[in-house]
Amino acid sequence: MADVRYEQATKLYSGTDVPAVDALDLEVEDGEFMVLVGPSGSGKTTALRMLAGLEEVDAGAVLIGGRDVTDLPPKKRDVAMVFQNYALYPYLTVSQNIAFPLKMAGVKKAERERQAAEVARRLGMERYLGRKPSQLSGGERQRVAMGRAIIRQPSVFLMDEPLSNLDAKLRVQMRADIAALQRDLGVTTVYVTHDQAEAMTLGHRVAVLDHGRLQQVGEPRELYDRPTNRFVAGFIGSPAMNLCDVTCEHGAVSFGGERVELGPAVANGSGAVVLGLRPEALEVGLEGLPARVEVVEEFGADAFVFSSAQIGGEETRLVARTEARRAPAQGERIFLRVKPEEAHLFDAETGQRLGA
Amino acid sequence: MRLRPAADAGAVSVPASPALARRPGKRRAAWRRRRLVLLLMSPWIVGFTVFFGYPLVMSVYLSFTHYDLLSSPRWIGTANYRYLFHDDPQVWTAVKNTLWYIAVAVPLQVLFAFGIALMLARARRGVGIFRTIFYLPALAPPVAATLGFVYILNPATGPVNVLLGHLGVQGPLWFHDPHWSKPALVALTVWGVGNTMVIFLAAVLDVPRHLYESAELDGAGVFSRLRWVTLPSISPVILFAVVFNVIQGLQYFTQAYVAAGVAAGQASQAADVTAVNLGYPQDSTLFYPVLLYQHGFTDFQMGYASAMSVLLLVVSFAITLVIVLNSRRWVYQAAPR
Amino acid sequence: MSAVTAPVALVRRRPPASVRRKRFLLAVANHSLLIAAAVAFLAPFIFILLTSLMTNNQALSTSLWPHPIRWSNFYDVFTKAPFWRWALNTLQYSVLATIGLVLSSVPVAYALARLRWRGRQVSFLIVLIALMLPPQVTVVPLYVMWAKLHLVGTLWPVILPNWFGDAFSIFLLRQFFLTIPEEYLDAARVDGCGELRIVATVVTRLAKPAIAAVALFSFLYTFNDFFLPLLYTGENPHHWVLSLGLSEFRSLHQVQWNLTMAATLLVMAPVIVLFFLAQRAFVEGVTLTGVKG
Amino acid sequence: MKRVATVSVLLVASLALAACGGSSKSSSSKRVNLTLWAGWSAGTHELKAFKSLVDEYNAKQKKIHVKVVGDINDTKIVAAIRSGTAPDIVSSFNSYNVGNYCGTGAWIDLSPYLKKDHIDVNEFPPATRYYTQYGGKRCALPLLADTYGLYYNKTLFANAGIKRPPKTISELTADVKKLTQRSSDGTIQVAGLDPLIGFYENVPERWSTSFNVKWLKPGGTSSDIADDPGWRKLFEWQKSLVDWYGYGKLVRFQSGLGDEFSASQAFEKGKLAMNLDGEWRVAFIADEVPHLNYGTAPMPVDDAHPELYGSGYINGTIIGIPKGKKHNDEAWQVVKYLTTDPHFLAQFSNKIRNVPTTKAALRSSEIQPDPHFSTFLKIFSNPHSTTSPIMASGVAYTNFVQSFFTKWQGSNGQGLEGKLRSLAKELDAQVKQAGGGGSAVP
Repeated sequence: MADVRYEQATKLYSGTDVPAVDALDLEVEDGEFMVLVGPSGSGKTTALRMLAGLEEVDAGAVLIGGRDVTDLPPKKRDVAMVFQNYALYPYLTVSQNIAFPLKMAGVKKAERERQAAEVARRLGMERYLGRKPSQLSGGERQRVAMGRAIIRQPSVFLMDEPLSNLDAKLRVQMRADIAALQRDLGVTTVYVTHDQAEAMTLGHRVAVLDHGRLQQVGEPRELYDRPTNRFVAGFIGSPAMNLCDVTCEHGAVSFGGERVELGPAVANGSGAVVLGLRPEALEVGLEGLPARVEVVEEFGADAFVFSSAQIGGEETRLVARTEARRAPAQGERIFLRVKPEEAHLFDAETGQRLGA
Repeated sequence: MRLRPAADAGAVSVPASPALARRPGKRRAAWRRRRLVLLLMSPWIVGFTVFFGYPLVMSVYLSFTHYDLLSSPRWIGTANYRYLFHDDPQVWTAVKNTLWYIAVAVPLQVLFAFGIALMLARARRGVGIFRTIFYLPALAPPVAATLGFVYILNPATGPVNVLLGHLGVQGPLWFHDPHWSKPALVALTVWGVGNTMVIFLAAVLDVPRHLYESAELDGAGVFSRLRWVTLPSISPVILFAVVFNVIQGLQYFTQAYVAAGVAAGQASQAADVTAVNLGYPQDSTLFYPVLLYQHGFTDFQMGYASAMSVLLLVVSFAITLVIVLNSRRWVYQAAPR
Repeated sequence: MSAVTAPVALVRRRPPASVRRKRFLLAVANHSLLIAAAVAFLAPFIFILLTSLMTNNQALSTSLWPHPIRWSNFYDVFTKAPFWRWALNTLQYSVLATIGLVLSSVPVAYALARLRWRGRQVSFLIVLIALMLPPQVTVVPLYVMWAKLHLVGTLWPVILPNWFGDAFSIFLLRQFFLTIPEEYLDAARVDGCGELRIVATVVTRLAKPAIAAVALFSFLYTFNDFFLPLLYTGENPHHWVLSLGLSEFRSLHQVQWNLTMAATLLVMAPVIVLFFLAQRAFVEGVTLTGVKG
Repeated sequence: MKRVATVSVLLVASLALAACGGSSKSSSSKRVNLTLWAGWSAGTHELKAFKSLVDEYNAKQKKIHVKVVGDINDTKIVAAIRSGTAPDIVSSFNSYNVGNYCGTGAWIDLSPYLKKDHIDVNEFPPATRYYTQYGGKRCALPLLADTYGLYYNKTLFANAGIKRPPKTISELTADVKKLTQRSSDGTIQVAGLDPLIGFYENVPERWSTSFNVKWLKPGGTSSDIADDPGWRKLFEWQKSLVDWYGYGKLVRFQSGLGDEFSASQAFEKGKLAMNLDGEWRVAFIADEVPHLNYGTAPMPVDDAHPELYGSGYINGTIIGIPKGKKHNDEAWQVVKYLTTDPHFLAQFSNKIRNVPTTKAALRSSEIQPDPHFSTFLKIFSNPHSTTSPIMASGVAYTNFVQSFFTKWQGSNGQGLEGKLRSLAKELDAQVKQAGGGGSAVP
């Protein structure tokens, strides 16, 4: 059990000028489930591999349990990792795959087998111990990979998109299993995903990365409610937040003719800002910004209304959430009203959040 | 296939930013890694130095000396090269024979391999058996295969001429006729075309089906498909086969040596059998490596043989280079690697 | 495809007769050509076999069919020449060379395929060049070197170089190692494997087909090798290998074609048996050499 | 597990083999063990004969034990000396490489030993004296000699109505034509004589004596082959006879014949009415086809040189000591015995029917008379008999001539003069090159 700390950790691939991970500062508490999320190329996997020791750290440091592991080879870091493709050795049985780290650690065969069986029982895989990976389904392989990670009782679990090769339904189920397992074991876990929904449901805290830089780290609710910049705002939440370039005058913006009063953040301020509105911050009503419905996506109780409207003279797409039973029809003309208390404001230049 | 393209290439260049200053730990880790590479590479480093680099340099040095292995090499300047280019009556014959062999055998090998591979790819039944039959000769030890061919092509009693005789045709003298000895060797080579054939077959079967299907929809006939789909798709493999077989041709020795010795059939009590039989009949199978062997290892003119080696080195290099450079024009590259 | 279940038994539609005839004729033509070629390829083996069963006089006549059939030729071969001695020498050469070649080439190929270091590309290029150049280019100084070490006349000059990495094997193994997903190696690293152990266990296990192919090729090459054994053991019949013994079989032991062909078959037999035992590894290996050459 | 076991068994086996292959010397107390390489083949009676006589020597004295290894040719000897794996004593079937052996020092100079033991080199017949030295060094001694003559099948001669063997080339040509039998389609059934160079013992120098050829111009360094009329006659006569048969017919005939040193040898099988061969064939025939009705005679000679009749080509086995061995003194004792002991030479001559090579042995009463063999003894002592030139380039010198000859006999027969000119130039360049590229060894 240990905490994890990145201190100004930097990775620069040769032949490139832009660091893949740029001076990353991040602390993961002991026992915490930390999710690294970001689009592809954001550096999240590189950051994880730096922690594992699979990627050289060019500057800064990585600490596990207060110990500087920056230059230690992977085997000396006491971490376990689950890979996207599971990396199960095709020539070993399930039991041997699970027990592989113990074998590397020089544990006796009988003891290895006992522990592997124990782990398999915990994962509900006892029946498969003698099989080869090729005889397993995707979900079963995933479990074996988990088993191989937990058998050694490492101080940190590392998971690199472990669910991305599963189908949607299985993914949701495994998500819950992983969360439960982590809760039971209480092992510090760093989990990489590009799926923000997975991040939000799994992580105690979530770190959002983009272009190698840490954008924001915090609890899922915090990221959703108070995205620290325009990128996080756009990345977290599905469908994505509506981001509109608007002009602020005297603490209020003109939203397609509607005047929306904003809070103290921009009191009396003027200039170009980005107004961020989650779909639920837009109400379909009888008055407000006129828009034309393009598509309606129904999800049981809710529906998302994709429409286009004129804002500041430009055609802008807007998504609003509504009750499914009250959803308008395609091509219908609707009016959108903003809930000012739910609006986010970002600096047009820097993208930083304005106000609290 | 490369999994992490970004991870490719040499050492990390560290920009001079203070945040990226070198740390002692990193240097230690880098040294550890270099030591690992060195350890893993050590067999090759030793092997390359001792069995390749050193002899290559020595070859060049010895080529300027007179050396019979009994007394130390004596520097004689370019005399060996003068003899090589002006006086040695056999060198030109050997060069011509070698070039003839490459020019005839390589295209035939590619054609046969390709033809058989196409027929196999199209066959519905017995592909496994046919493939085995075509591959087996490639396995036959060259000495054994050559002995077999010399017997089968014996002008008087060999089965081929006997069968031809039944058809009313007088068969050629094969390994006893300077005009037929090289074609007989080429036949032996083509018989052993199995390796190339297997590679071609795999390549032909690897051509994506949808390419044929779309070509067919575009109205391409059998030959157009061959010309515009199959050939371009497997052109890298053809290039490989050509380069590989040319290299084999440049070092063609065993079959020529054995065939000449066995066909000449001169018994061991007459003079020095080996040297006098090399190239039989009438120097028609005297290939460059055979002549090099004769000068180096029956005459033990190590200096002169080294000069021949150096020439072979230059020519091999040049030929390979010419083929590879020209190949850009006709080899289809799937994607830059 | 329609998902609707067929209400009645499905009647497969036959293509019209003309199409069927054309297809049939094409198939017949293709197969006839194949069979003709196959007969031509098999004929030498058959003639060799027939001759090996003949008497002396028959082999020197124009008859093609042995009468009477003399199986004892195969026995006589062993009394005429030290065939066992040659076979044991060949085995020694093949086994020692193959073991050394695999042991030394695997780590080199791994370093070239999977580790990142300055000079890697150049090193690989040098391997390729070594692969391209005829052995005759370096043969003279090497002979001088072995002569100075007093090892000419033994098989060591042909065995020992194999213990220092073979260019072709390194090339082939590297091509295969490149296709191993990095995650297998990363997983082993995280699970506590050092790099050397990864090479020794994970890589060798994953690359078993390639290593089998390399070992097979090495066995085949050493078994068939003639030039180098001729050079180094030519004057010492005690160390002759099969190929060398066979080449001198006729002139040295004054034997006729029937025994020579029997000996020829005996030398061919091990490789052919090996091929049938390991056909898949052979074909996969050959294919591997051609891929991305 | 099973596979591991198999592999390790193979490994152990091959290591064991490698180990036992390496060491062969088990030198015991005081007796010196020497190895002697000889050309005689294990497939013939000759090696057995030699071994039994060497064993006799081994039994006679206690100091030296000689082990004989057969089936050695010059290629092996040269390679072994260069690579340092030569035995203590070597012998070669012929003198072709003496220029090389003496010139390079590959075989040590025996003159000091001869002097020390007061052996007069004139005890050896002149031809053998010539071909055992080069450049002032006598690096070899003769160990029985070979002479070449004509073997003829008396039965076939009688059938063709020929009374005696031919004495001149024109008689030979006429007899060949009479003796040759062909089948209806022109295939040769029995050849009067196979004149193709490269066939059995047919090499240029063995035919050359009959044409009174000169190898070298006065001074002894440059080739006379282009200017000497004897060579021209030889080439032209041989080519005309080949063309009479038809080159292709002859090759076809020849490729159906048995091997020279097998029981299917063509003369022994009656497929050749005449054959140029060495004296040893007498013993082979006695061994393999004792009832063959045949005769031996000197080779027919050029009609313009009837005085040559009775001569022939001489060469022979030579023996010497390779450079860089430890027991040279003991080796010399063996060489001395094998080359000068009259009893040994006579006995060995009787067994393999080679010509004894000391005057004492030639006169020895131990020599068993044999009418076939005595022909060769006469040829050996004929003053017109010749041998090959001893050149620095060794066997490569005569190989060049043979290689030229084989091309000539298959050619259209045109432009001999020019071809011989370039051959002479090539031979001279070769000698120069062999001497070190810069200076020809005199």
